[in-house]
Amino acid sequence: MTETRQRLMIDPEVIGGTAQAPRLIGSVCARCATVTFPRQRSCPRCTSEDVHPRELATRGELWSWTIQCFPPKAPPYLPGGVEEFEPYGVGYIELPGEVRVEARLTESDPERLRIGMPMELTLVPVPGAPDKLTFAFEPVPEAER
Amino acid sequence: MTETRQRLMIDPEVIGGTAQAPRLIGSVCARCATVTFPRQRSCPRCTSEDVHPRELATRGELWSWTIQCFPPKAPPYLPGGVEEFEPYGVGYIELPGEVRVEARLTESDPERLRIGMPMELTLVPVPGAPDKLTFAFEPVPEAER
Amino acid sequence: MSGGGDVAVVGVGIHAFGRHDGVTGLEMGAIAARRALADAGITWQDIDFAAGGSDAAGNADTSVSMLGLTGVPFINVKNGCATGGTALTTAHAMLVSGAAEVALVVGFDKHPRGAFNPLPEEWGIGSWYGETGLMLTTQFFALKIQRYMAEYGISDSTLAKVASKAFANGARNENAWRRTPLSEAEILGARMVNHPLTQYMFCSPGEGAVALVLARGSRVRELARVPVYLRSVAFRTRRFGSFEVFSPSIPIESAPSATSEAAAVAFEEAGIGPGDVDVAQIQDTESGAEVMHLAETGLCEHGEQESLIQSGATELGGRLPINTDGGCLACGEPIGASGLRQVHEVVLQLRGEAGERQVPKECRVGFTQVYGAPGVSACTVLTV
Amino acid sequence: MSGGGDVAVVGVGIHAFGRHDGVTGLEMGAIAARRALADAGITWQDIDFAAGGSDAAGNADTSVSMLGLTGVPFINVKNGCATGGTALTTAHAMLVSGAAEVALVVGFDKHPRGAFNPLPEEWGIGSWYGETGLMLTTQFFALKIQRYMAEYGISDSTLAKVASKAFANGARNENAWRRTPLSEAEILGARMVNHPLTQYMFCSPGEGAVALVLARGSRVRELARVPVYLRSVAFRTRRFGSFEVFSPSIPIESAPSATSEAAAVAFEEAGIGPGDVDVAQIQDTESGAEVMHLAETGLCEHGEQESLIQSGATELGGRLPINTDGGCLACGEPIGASGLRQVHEVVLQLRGEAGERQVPKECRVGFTQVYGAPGVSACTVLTV
Ligand SMILES: [Zn+2]
Ligand SMILES: [Zn+2]
Repeated sequence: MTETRQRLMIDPEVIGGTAQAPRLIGSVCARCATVTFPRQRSCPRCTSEDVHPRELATRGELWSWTIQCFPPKAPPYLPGGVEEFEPYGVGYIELPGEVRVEARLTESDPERLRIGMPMELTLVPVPGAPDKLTFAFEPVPEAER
Repeated sequence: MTETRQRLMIDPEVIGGTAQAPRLIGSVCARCATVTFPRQRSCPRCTSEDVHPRELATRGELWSWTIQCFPPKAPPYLPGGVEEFEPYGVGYIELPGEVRVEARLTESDPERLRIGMPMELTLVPVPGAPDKLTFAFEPVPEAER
Repeated sequence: MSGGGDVAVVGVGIHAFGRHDGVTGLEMGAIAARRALADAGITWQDIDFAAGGSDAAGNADTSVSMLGLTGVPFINVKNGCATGGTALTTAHAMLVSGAAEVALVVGFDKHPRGAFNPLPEEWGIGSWYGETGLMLTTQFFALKIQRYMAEYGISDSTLAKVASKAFANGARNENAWRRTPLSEAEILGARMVNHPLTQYMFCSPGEGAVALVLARGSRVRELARVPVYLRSVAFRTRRFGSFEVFSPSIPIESAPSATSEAAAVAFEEAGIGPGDVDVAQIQDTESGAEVMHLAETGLCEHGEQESLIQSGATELGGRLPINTDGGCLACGEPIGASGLRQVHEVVLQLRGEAGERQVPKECRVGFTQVYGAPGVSACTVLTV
Repeated sequence: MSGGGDVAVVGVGIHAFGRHDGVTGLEMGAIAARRALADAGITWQDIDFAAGGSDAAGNADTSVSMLGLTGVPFINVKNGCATGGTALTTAHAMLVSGAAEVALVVGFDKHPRGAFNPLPEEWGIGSWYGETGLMLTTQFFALKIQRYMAEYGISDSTLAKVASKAFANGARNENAWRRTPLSEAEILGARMVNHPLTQYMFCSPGEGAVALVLARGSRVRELARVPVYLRSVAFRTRRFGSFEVFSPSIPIESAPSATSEAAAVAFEEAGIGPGDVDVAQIQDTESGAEVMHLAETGLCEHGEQESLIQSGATELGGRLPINTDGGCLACGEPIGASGLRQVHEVVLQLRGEAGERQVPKECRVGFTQVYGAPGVSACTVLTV
């Protein structure tokens, strides 16, 4: 992670913490306790405007996944220049008691992904803008589970 | 007009005839005799589809006019490159018994335009695409009125 | 439209017009919606139908993610400058049909500086039209008023007076964009845009949002402090022979404009005549539009505008106050919001809550007219 | 919706789906409109209200310049894939409210190859979402069906069978785009797009147009050979907790989908249950959508799809024929036209005029469901 220190987060409203210990910034409703991501100005459940920023949990379980097998269009995607497109994993990660967050996955082999597996927040370079970092989830190594 | 011979009309569906004797192509309704410009597939007055192309009259009277004092945006306007924008006249010309046609005017001095003056069809280069010709109306010289 | 007398505006909300960096059009719409709900004393959960639109600032129904995901049916409409009018028409029909009891309409927009870049293809015209330099709304307005002035004896001074009145009214409206009064001489001496119209005679693309809460039947009396009844809402598209924007040709045979027809229907359905109108907001995309729409709506005769405007009758203290909030000229034109801004202003005037710009005489009947390309006009009659 | 039983489809018209170079979307819309008018035996002058929309092919009301400038009120709606449904809802309300007696709805679109390029800002999401590679509808569909398959035991074979049925039906439909039958093995073996969905399990952006003429009361019997009554039309936006497209997060607490709610309301208002449905068209943007919508609409239980589809019950000759015209998979998806195509097909089936693809059993009750981003669903119940 050392080389990422000088890089900018793709959106500091969305990713907080540090490059070593990033945190996703959601919000929590003071009225009904609903957690959203990214941060909202009002609660999508109860419409209260009494919502506050909250750093979300960094570990969760894979709730669903797919592999993005073709390059998305640009815009809105930042194209990876002329180098060849690499398929990447995408999934929803259920952060227990909080919310299910959509994210890129560091794993792109369908054989190595299964619903329910433990996942952890990390940072990866933004495709096509390698001076910036975006968030992703990676499988928690067997040893750490 | 000699130099215009090799130029293309901006839209051959709209301008017919020759570079020396251009004609605007409208349509006429076989049912209600309504004339439209440009050519329509159906009659906007009676909705009949029995409409046929028609070369419109080349002379008429100025029904209204204005001066376009600022450069239109591109697109849809074809920009004139880096050279300075020249204000141009725009008007509706009433072709007697046919229709009022909107067109650029070759005259752009407001002092020399008045409602009711006789006008005649001509061709002018398309601004920003001087290899193409579009239609315009010019005041009929006093002598020819 | 049967049952129309049963529907009332029970809440209004506005987000100031102008330029608002850092706030999206959708956010302005949501803010206006919350204010309208608060004005009616209800919450978003109480709304059982919504309609809204913007021309260039996103899909109105997306605002449910800010207002709350209640499952409410939400129709997006898109009719150019008449978008607010068609949103209102849709909500009115849903209420009268019995499909809804309390509805919200919202209109908003956020145009970049100098926006409005219509493409011929989107309007069913060949690309030659734009390439030749004919695809400009300002040209259309100039060509239309130039002919009208010649036919009906309208002076340049009258065009300027329309604009100076707008800026005078805007100066009294905290939600207006242009709040600096300008004299007739300043307006006439300004940069010419399209003869005979100078810079200050045109409105500019802008930003803003307006929302209204409508209710029917018994809900009206439950919700409104001062119910303002929507006695009619009518809109019409152009007929063959009307002179509308983006017309490569116009027929020699002329026809009533979409505005003439929509206004006539609105008055007829309301059972109220143009002579009964105490205050009106009419489309003033430029000075000439206000002049022509005055007669097209039936509020005066063709040609009468010259004496009417020169006499001051359309000013705040006059017999027939027009565009009391400054209209498009002072508020700017966020396309999706304009038509609803008119209704918002009439509601304030009829409630007697227009503050510094309250019309001094008693107001019981209000009228609005919004016109949009390519020839769509929507009119309402409102009463207390 | 009160009085809904009084409104009927009295004319239908379609412009073939597929690729049509040299014909604009607006022209296709006008062609479909003329065919619907001819089917009803009336002309454009008889229409007193119109509603329509396209996502990317221009403003529907512009078609008046082709159909005729009659002054008709014409509302443009824009609700993504549900545009046809909201056009129908608007027209239905205008008829029931008494504001119109004969209405036309039209939907059309013309998307370039590989279109659909939504921008995060238009959906109220930050640009990071698109830049990171998450702003793709195909991803959403894959993520949704992947989870659903795990929860309810749906097999890859069932996804493939949905697609092979679509192409088999499309082969019998002269207005479909993809008319070549494909086997289950060919579909499963095709290029993977987003696991578990292969190339042939997705519909493609396309071109096409559909128009319907609706009438109410005595005009129904005057105009229709075989009136097909629009017993209800209902649409709903998403609730908090429903899993919809372009969601950076979804709550753990789940909620019924917009489709579940719209379908329940449509059945309730019609006084007809899902078990009474003889033929249905449901949104099949991809194979998984048809599977999930079958249960969300109430046409079967969650998990029952596996046996239902494997048994052939949803094929033309089955107990519950689904997407008899080939659906989006075989017809392609011109966004503005899709919802009305479904109604067009149900009308043909209920009239017994579906030709080669006529359902062999007696059909008296039809159902349609269209779903569009960001979570709008519109359903209708139709009967003869
Ligand atoms: Zn809450
Ligand atoms: Zn005709």
